[in-house]
Amino acid sequence: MRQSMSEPVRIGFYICHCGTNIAGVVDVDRVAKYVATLPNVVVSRNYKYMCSDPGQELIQQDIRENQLNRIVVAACSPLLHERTFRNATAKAGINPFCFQMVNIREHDAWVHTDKEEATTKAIALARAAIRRVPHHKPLEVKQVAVQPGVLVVGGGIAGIHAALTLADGGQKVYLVERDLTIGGHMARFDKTFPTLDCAACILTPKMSQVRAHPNITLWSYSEVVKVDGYVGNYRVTVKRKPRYIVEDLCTGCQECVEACVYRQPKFPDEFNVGLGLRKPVFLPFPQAVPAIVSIDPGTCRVFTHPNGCKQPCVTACGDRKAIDFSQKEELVEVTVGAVIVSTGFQIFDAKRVPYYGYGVYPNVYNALEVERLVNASGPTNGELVMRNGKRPKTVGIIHCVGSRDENTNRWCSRVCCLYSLKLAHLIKERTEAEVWNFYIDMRTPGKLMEEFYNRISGEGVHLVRGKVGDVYPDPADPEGQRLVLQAEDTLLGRVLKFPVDMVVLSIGLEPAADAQQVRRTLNMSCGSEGFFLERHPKLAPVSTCNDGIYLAGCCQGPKDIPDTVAQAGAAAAEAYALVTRGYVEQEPNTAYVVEEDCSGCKSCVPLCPYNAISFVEDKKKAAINEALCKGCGTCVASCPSGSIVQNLFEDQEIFSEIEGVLANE
Amino acid sequence: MAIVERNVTCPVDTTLETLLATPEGQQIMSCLQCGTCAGPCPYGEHMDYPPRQVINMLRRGLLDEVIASGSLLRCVACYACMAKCPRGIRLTDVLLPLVKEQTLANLPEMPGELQKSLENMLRYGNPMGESGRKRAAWTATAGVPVPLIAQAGRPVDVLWFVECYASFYPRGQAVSRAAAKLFHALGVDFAILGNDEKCAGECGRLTWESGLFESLAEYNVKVLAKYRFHRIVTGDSHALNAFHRRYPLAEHGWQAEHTVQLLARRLDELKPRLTKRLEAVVAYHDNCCLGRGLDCYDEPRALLTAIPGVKLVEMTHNRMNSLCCGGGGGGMWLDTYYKSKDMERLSERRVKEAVAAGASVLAVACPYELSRFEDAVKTLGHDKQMVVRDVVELLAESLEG
Amino acid sequence: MSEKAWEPRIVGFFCNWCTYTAADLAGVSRMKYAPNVRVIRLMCSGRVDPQFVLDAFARGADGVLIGGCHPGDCHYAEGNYKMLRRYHLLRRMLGDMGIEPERLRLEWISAAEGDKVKSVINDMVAKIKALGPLGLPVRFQTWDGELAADGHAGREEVRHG
Amino acid sequence: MAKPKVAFYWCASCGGCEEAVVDLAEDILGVVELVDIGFWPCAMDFKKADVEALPDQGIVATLLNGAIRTSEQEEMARLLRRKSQFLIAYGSCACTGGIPALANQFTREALFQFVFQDGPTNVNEAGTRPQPESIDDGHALKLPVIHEVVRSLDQVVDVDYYLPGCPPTPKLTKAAVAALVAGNLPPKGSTLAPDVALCDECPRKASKPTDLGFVEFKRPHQMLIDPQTCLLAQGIVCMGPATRGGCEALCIGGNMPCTGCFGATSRVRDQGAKILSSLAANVAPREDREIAQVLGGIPDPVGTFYRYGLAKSLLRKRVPKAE
Repeated sequence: MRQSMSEPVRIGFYICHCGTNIAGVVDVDRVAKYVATLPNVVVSRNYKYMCSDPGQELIQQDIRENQLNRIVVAACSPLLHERTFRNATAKAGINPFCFQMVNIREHDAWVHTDKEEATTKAIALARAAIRRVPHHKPLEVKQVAVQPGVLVVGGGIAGIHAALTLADGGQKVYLVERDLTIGGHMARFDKTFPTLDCAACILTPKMSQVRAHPNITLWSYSEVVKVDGYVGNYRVTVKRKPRYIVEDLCTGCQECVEACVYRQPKFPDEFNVGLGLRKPVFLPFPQAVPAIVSIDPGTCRVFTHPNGCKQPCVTACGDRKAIDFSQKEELVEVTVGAVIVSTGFQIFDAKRVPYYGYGVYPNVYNALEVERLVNASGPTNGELVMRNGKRPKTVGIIHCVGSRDENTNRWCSRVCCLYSLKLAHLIKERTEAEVWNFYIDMRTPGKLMEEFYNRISGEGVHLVRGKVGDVYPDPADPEGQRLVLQAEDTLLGRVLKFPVDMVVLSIGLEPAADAQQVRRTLNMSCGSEGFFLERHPKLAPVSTCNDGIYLAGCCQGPKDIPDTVAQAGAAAAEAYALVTRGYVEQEPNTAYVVEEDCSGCKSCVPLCPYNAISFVEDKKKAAINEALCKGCGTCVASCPSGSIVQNLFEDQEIFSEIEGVLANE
Repeated sequence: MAIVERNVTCPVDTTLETLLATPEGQQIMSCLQCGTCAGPCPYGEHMDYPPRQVINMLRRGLLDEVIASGSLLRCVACYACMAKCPRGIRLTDVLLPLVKEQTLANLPEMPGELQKSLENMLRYGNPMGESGRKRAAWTATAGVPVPLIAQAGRPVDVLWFVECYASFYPRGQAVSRAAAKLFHALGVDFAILGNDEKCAGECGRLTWESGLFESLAEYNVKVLAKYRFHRIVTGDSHALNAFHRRYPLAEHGWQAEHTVQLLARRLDELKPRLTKRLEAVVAYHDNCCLGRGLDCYDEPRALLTAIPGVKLVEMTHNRMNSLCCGGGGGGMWLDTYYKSKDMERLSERRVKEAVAAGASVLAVACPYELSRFEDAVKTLGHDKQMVVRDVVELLAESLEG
Repeated sequence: MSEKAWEPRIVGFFCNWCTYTAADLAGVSRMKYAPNVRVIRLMCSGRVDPQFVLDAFARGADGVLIGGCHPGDCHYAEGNYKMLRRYHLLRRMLGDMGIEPERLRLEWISAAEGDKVKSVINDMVAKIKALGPLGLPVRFQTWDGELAADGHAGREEVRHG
Repeated sequence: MAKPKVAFYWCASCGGCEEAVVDLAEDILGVVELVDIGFWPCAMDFKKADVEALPDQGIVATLLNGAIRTSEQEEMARLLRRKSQFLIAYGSCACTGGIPALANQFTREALFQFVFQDGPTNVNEAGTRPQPESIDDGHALKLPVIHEVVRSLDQVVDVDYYLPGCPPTPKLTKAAVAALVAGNLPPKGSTLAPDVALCDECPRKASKPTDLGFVEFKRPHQMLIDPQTCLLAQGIVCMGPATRGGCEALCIGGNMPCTGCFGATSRVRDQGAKILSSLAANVAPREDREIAQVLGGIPDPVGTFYRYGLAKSLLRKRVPKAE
């Protein structure tokens, strides 16, 4: 056996009760007594909370008093506490990698009910670890340098706040935004609950700061297409899509817009969710950042018309020469130490609930459209008029559209009840209409939110507990404009018909359309609903399973603006801590080729996704660059002559585990 | 949005007492009392206890009040509540029929029409009380041969389950003749059970009389198992619904589909032969069992638009939001009862929508609807401007020669 | 060992990033599933050496369950594909050796799919129960009964693979 | 002083290993000078009784070739073990079961059925099978019992050294004898061949690419094999990467792939599993259907990967179908 340690193996075994979490199902005493009978075991104990200070001290004391050189702890998942116990063993003077953890909580006590079976399983898993640890060898943690600079993907309020926080701390930030302007969904809102302050008033100054900040490089209308490398050293490729305007030369004067051959705006305006019109050359909205125009090749005559266009825009631009119809997509590369993902959400498509008539009846709107309609900078200058030009006298707001429903999205989007109340207030304020809110449960947790609910309900908004089941044109309305909302008022237990002029659908939030693509590019995980998965919901809420990649905002799950900003700050702090520390510790689970054993067959070389394995010509053997190896072990499993070894996962260690879980003792 | 789970898994002897212990019952416990079920219920406003409340009363052990109220006699088993339920609760499949069965059992006197049809089904195997020996009589005037499977002496591709209305009721027979003509035109290898067939029992199982259903289903399964065929095809959406939900199809390796599904699968062959122009504005009525029950919306529309001269229009309530004709769940035999309670006939509500949509033809794909809608068209005085036709009839009419 | 009815023994090789985490999630969610699987944690399903699978069978496993990230989602880019390819040939070889291929199962279970851990394990346990025990150690013992019992002293030193 | 005694014996084998000893040619004279041959039934007239008459450990070394598949072979193996100081498993069959162990893919009954009845050249209407004991013309006759399982030598008796190969090369044999005579032996249980895979000494090593990505596997009869290029690079399954060197790449020299007769290195528990892992991992496609198609080019994985090693493989023998 290679490098076998000469001293005899002395194992200490500890099984944790975890209160009653484990001890309630697993007979911890029996496990400890059994383990005590196994070879090499010197100490075998059970204790209430192994992860507590006294628990850790227990181990340390045993190490000192009984000359233990291997420690096995049976408790929760190693993904939770392996580090805790490694540190504890290291403090008592033995190498932290002479430790092995047995997962009898998540993988046993919590998932089984039969005590006998759970105890048998715990014994088998413990035995595997006891057989494994004699093969453990002392290993060293490696430090890898972290590059400065942070990439922030997504320029909504989350990305803006994270970028500014980092930049103010002196970090170089690259902010990538897929749209023409930063600002995200918040830029489209009118007022924000619960304080009813104007969204633009609080957001646009921050957008301007981004533009002006010397530490921030903003790449708008761009997408991250590739991320290579690892924590501290991410090589990022960003695709800059052509907007046919030279960014540095455009002054945002909009004289080209004025000069366009289309005298009047003609095309649906994306920023106003199709409720307004724009020209082919346009500024998304007055406070857009960057404050430069863009040309839409889908509508501009230069691209769409066989005979082209006289291009009066170019003339109007004159010497500034900012218009470039030949602009091509461009790739830029940058290396950063950390990445913050703040790619946001998309709204639920109300057409997926066909019986609410969205897209069928013109007087049915989704909530984002109404945000624009009540917004002073919106397509109607804040005048709430419907597509038929009329002011509604009665409005029905349906909560939970597409939410809490197995047919669509199962989750509660958290913000809809509150924004529905806000819209009810704004609609009443602007039109004095009667407003009916139909809700299932009124969910208004959080600071000042219940007060907000009280305030709005006191303003005379009708709150009906019951979800609308049918929307159809009122047969009594000769113009066919009015709609009937049929719903059970569940507090009355009666099905009622509510004729209204306008219907507002409070749609939920869902993962952005490109979430899966972003997830793959950054090697993250998703929950089953498609939002990015945090490493731990409580203990690592902005981290991901991929070190150095952090989450902020609604890409991680629906949340309101205060929570989004708080989370963005947390993500910025995590990234800042990583980048300023300057190094990361790497788990020593890398593989190495045993040179005298290797035949140089080269089978392993193409298997490494990180090109860590090379064939050394002068020796005619393979070699692994440990700095590049990430420790997956694929080459080890594939080496036909068994000449590659993975630290922490040596063949012998795993064979011992197999033996242990299957032994009949 | 579709009712994906079709097969009902709780045991056949499930009662209101044992329901909560079944998988379907566990879903009932997850009801969030949103009331989405009551909104689209066609008679919801006439119920003292709409579906949401039935659920809560069940959970609180107060169902006796619901049963005594008679609310569930107004349920027409249209799946409108179940299709929209955000928790996927099997209201129409499981809960409501059990409550309705108890409601009927506790009535001092059963509504006469319903009583009669029940007896007929038990005695004659059809609700009209016709002699079982006349079941295949319509084939004599079919114009094309309609083989009996017992006489075929070989496996056939399609076992055509004709069902009661399409066998005995004159308008239904016309639809059967049209279907036979289309099958011949397409060279479908089919046969019928003839006089051996009995009512599939859908209304029983799924709405109010489980014992009767068991005996009819058991009988039919036994008869079907004697023969070899690839698929069961029926024009009766209610029968099809019963097959999918409660007949042991998988056990016997049987498939079941609607006539319009079969025809739509072979539309490429059929289309070139639809040569006669019909010049009609057609509104298609999604019947509950085929639409919400079995998620089949596009096939009948594809067939209709294949007919030259047909312009398809949609009524306000269409597809999964369709309105029931009022015939399901025993409603077929409760018209007098509903009238006595001063409730609008649902068929009339529906015909008004078809007229409003500007239709000259109201197309259907369920044998109950022909009689119900034709009646409503006359009552409302629209018989000059609109007719009711089965999709199959329209196709046969357009068929060359 | 108790006199209880035979219960299958399944060895699980779960990748650290997806399936092992999913099993943790199943635990945190307090899902209940059959206790027959003993999980061995590896960093990647690509680390699963076919020797581990054969060794598990030879030591008495009735089934082996390998869990990795979904295709395209591997934490190490494509370790799971390497396992997928091995799995194809390994299953065929096991079949040729008279071991029902269903005894070896490869499942893609992402970190979010705690419920899939539960359903896969329950399903696999049910299927292996239907197949019955594989019991290679007992077979080896039975086979070696044909050797003469006398003479050779160092019997336990005799190597069987 | 008497010269040390050595013995040669064969069990289930083809005789090739005996030839290999003879292949030492004039060098065998050197061997004979150093040692006395105490038992070599293939070449000289010895009887079992001669061996039984020797004191225990009276033979310095026995080179035993062939697998163990009958009661007679087992009995002889035990006898020679007792009489020898060193028992050396000589050749692939003794080391790992060899070609005879491929019989472990079948039950004994299935083999009997074919060999004595169903085989196309058989005429055996009475269905006669060999009987361990029978009376013929008043004489009691005994035949060895054929075992259900074919075994390597060390699965029956304790083995001191392994000298693999089908057959072992003269060079390795000579080196082993020399070490034996000189008392210069490695630790017990060692294999007397290099512990590095064959590629190390393969003359075609340089022609192997570093980006294998199999899109097709071929068998030698399906193509004209380039005599210079690595066989794996040509899509031919070569066991070289998973097989000990020491054979001087003789098969490769004959333009045929290595079939694995030297067995795995000491670090590997199952040679077949290892080459399977390496080859499969290097298959190019990612989709199930295409992967299956490429791997379909290896129609008989057991026969290919365990040609000499089935007895010592982790699974040992095909699991018979439940009755």
